[in-house]
Amino acid sequence: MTADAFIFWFLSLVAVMSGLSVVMMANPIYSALSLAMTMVSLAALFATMGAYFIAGVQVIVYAGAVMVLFVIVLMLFDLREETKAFTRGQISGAIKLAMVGFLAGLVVFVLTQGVKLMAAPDVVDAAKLPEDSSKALGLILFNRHVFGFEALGVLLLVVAVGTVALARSKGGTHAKQ
Amino acid sequence: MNHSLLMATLLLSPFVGFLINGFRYRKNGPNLSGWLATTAIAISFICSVLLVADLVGMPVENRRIAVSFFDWLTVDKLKIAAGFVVDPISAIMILVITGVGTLIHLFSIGYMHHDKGVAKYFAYLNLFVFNMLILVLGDSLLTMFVGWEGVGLCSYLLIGFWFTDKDKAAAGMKAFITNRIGDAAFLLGMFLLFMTFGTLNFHDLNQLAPTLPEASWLGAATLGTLLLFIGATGKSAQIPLYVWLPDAMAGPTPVSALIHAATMVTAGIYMIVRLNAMFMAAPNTMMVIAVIGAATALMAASIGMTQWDIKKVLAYSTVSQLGYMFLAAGVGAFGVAMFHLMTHAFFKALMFLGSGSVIHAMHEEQDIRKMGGLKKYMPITHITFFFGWLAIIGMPPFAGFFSKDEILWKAMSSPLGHPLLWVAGVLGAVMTAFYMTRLMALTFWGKSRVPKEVHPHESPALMTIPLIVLGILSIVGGWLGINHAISSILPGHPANVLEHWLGPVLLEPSLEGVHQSMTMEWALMGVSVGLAAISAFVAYHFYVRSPETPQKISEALGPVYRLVSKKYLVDELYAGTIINPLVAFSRNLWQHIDVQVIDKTTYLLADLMKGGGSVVRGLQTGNMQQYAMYIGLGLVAILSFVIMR
Amino acid sequence: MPSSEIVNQIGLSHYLVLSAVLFMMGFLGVLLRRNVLVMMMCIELMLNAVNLAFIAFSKFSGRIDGQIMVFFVMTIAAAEAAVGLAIIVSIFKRFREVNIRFFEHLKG
Amino acid sequence: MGQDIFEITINAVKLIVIFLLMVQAVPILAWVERRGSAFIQNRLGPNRVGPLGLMQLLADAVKFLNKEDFLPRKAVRMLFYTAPVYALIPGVIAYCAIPLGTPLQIEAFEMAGKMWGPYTFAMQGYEIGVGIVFILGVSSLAAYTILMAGWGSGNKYSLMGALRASAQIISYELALGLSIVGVIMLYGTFNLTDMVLAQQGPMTFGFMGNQVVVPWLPNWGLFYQPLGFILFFAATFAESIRLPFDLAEGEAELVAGFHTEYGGFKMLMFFIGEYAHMMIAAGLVTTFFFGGYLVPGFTPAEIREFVAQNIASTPNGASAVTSVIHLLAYFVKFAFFLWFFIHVRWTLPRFRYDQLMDLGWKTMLPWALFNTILTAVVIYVAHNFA
Repeated sequence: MTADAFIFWFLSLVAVMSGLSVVMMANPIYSALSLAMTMVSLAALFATMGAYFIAGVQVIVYAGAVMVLFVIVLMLFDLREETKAFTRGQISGAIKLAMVGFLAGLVVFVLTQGVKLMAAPDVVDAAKLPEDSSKALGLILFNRHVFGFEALGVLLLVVAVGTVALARSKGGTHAKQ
Repeated sequence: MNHSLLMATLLLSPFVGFLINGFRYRKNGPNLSGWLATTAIAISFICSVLLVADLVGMPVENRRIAVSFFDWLTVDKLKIAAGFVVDPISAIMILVITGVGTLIHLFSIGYMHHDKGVAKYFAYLNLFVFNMLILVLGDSLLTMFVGWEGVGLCSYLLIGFWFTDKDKAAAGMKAFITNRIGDAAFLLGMFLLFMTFGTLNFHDLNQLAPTLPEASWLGAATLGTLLLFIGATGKSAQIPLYVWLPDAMAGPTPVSALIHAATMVTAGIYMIVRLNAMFMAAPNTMMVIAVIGAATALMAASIGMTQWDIKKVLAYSTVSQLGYMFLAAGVGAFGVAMFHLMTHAFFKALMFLGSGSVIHAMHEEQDIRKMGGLKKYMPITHITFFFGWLAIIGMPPFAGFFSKDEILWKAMSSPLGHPLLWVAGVLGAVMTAFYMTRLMALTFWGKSRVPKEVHPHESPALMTIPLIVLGILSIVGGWLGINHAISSILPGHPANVLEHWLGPVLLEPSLEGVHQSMTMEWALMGVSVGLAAISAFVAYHFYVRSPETPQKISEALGPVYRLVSKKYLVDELYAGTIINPLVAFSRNLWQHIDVQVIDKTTYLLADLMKGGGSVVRGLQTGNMQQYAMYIGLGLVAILSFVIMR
Repeated sequence: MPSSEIVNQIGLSHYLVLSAVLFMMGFLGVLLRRNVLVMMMCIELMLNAVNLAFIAFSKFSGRIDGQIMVFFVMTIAAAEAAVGLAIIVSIFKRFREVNIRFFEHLKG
Repeated sequence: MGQDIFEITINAVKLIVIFLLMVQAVPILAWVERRGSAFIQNRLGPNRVGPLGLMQLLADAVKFLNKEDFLPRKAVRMLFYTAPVYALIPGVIAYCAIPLGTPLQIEAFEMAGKMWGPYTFAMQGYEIGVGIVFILGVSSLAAYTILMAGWGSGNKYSLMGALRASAQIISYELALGLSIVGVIMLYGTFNLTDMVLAQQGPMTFGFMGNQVVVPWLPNWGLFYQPLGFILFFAATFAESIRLPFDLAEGEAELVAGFHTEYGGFKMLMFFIGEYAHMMIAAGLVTTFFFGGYLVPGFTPAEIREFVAQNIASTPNGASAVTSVIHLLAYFVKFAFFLWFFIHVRWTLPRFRYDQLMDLGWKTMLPWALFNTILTAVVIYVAHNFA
């Protein structure tokens, strides 16, 4: 069991367990926190794959801001233990479960078989990617994908304005009178 | 004056009169619209007189004024121009139409004075005259057909003038539909003629008509002319399609006078005279025409004797006189038919207007049983009516005698004629004399049966002047066509003006082979006049001296009398055989096919759509998780498909 | 013990399988959970799984584009979360409860 | 983690020492704060227990230990109890990433019959390639402790306090991050050690092609990034919810903010967490702008060579002494900033919440952006018009 393998298996176990608890937890706050946990573990996984900047961003942006947003909203709603966490309808539930299971099986089957073709060259290429790929990311992001970057800026602006308008529209402390 | 200008004013002045009255029919008062319409027709009368004067001046062989305004229709071989022709035949017609028309317009100013829609009435009258002129002046069958239809329309409008009254509206509808049936046959005839002869122009048709008469019934000329004749029976109210004329009396009396006595009904005869060469080429059709003419004369006269409504009696008399004209045309005496047409126009218009003034005086009372002894109250109407009566029963000096006797003589003597036809003619004449005298007796002579509250008075000057003019015409009219026999005994041997006028234009059966003995003519004339005089006296005796005798006779005859008085139940016959089955057939056609078959299928389609819609609607629950599940299922399906392949 | 090669040799397929598993869990959460907020979170989880796959591909195929895509996905996810939460807040104000049933009122 | 047992143990021991150092530092800092604030307010402060009141904090610790462990009725048990524990973790993890001194080189030596190869021990918790990103990430997780504590204690006011504090942290994280961007552009690396080494010797920088040397100034980041320094320093105050940004637990309005319901040892944990954040802030400031563990004006090589001549001749001894010297240098700067942090609390009035937010979003953020752009332009001009 090499160190890397151990790290990978440990982190993926954490990710899977917290992912499961996101779905299974009755109390939404716990599921939110477990989701934060998943994100941090994923960030660690990213770090193992050399994407340090993305890992940092993941933690700062995703775990640090988006999840905090969720937690704030949850706390504002003061949602406690949910008695009926899952939607009604046994049959539809069963169908959904079966469907997702089958889908997962299919995808995994495809991945394990198909990717084998991909697997071969990866060992060779691994070296090509620099140990810390943040610099490469920055270069390409601001050269080839600068338009995308600006578009994202605009998108975020639009979202900010939209969210404020939406939140203020109906009732509440800052509602338009 | 150049002819096209004259022709244009002749045609357009009634049309302009129609437009003015038509568009201002609410605003124009009775006097304004009346005098406007009358002047319009008077202008046409003047133009036609000028045209005829020019015509007379022309050399005999090509007496023909043809004017063409614009090319109306040019389709492949068919080239129709809006061409109008005045030749000896149409000259008589336009003079009669505009002349009598003007008098009738004058009369109706007085007669229709109290009516609400007077302007509308005069607009229709003007439109009618305009269409009649087109019919008469048209140089091709198609232009004539335009007038033919226009006239039909106007007769419908005028008969149903007081359309608020259901029966009058129904009468208008009946007239229009029966005419339409006739027109259909007319159209078929036109198609057939065009197909075989390639043209519809009268002049060309007469040239192209086969010289040797066709023997078979299915020859082009015979069949074509037969169909045209059926059209004519519709318009001129002969045996199969005459039912609309008696009901047409529902219209105002001047209308009956103008349309149902003088002009429209004569259109059929004019058409036959126009295409005389074509008809001569079809002896079978001529025989049919003669027989139907005689039969109609007899039948109508018999019904006439049993009618109590003054206008109904006159209507049946018109039908029978038209029968005489067809009889004349049938035996090839086209000239005499035109002559009788002219004289009939005068005295029948006179009698209709006379009855109009009587009705006007009796405050819309039309039943002669409630009249009698009006001589004292309405002297002018009585005298003019008296002259008309003498004319119609055929007393020698009057117009009727000359034209009717000529017809009877031609029926006997013409190569196409037949003694039987003459017998029918004489019988008709006897009956005509009887019912006309009966009418005169019951309305003017004898005791007055006028109900107390009614005070008959003489009509105003406006109405009596036309009566007087027509009275003079019905006396003088006859002298235009004195035949040889009579002219030989008269001082100065006056020539047969009409004979010379129409002769060159008409193709009459050649008389070489037939021996025309004068004595025979005189004998027949004596017989017919004598019989007519006797029946007149009998009728006088019945209805003036002893009014109860006709009562006894009618009971004695019993069923026969009732049958005749019910117009031989012809209306009921038609209703039973044609109308009711047709209506029944169309009703169940509607009931079963339309409702059951067509509607049901469309509803089926609609239901299918709705059903399909509701099935799909089930998917739209709004539950987002269900949508997510469908996405998942779709994904699974695609993936498994991709993998399995 | 599973064959040593699979356990020790961490290849692309390992990451992809992990991402698939996480994705399916998120999808299941979306399908089953009644609380809309948790559904939103499950969507975030699915997006994270996708990010993982991107990074894995970027590492194992030696091209940097994967990471750029992650960058974009993250921004979009943040934007989506913000708007989603705004909607949920307005729904909460209206119905005092936040579960999927009330979103049916938005049905056309 | 290290090739063999020896290295791993040394690293483990290093981690524990740093952790204990931090935890022990807290009482001292508390003492300094209480004495300092007392002197500012013209009073003596604690001087009964032990010489100059040093033992006062020990007494407080004992007091906190035996306070009643109280759970509010509407509290969410799990969150209420985990919040204080979680308060400490991000602080410690972040601090270990800050380089405290020059790495210690140990020659290969023989012990217990086995040859132990040469080692170099970095004078910091662990060597992280992307130092700054790591520290920022970890510190942004601090918001969770506040929210958990606030909502966990079931008290409406504490929830209000928690929401305000977390909003404040997130907003100022933005300003913090952007102000650091200037520094990153300057040194061109995320790694903290490289940044420190880049600040060696006298102030030298290439400008318009020629090398300019300013002998009398140390080569500190402060002089290259003055605006960056101001922004960063102000933002750290907000990050650690220290006055003048401590509105979250402003006594007048929200009693003690998110940790109102906490007493006893749990309160102590929060206290330590707060001080840990302060230490990280001080450490980062020294590393970015004041040359980290460098002795101003001298490069580590010079010092090592000086030590080798006259203090300790053996290589191990020399690197040990240089490490100690650099450790001391770092410690002086670090202590100074801590002192500064504490005494700012008693000098500046508290911001109102909307002023706080406006300051964060409407002044610091624009200035940070301006600073970033300015640095970019200057660097571009300096390099390209050589």
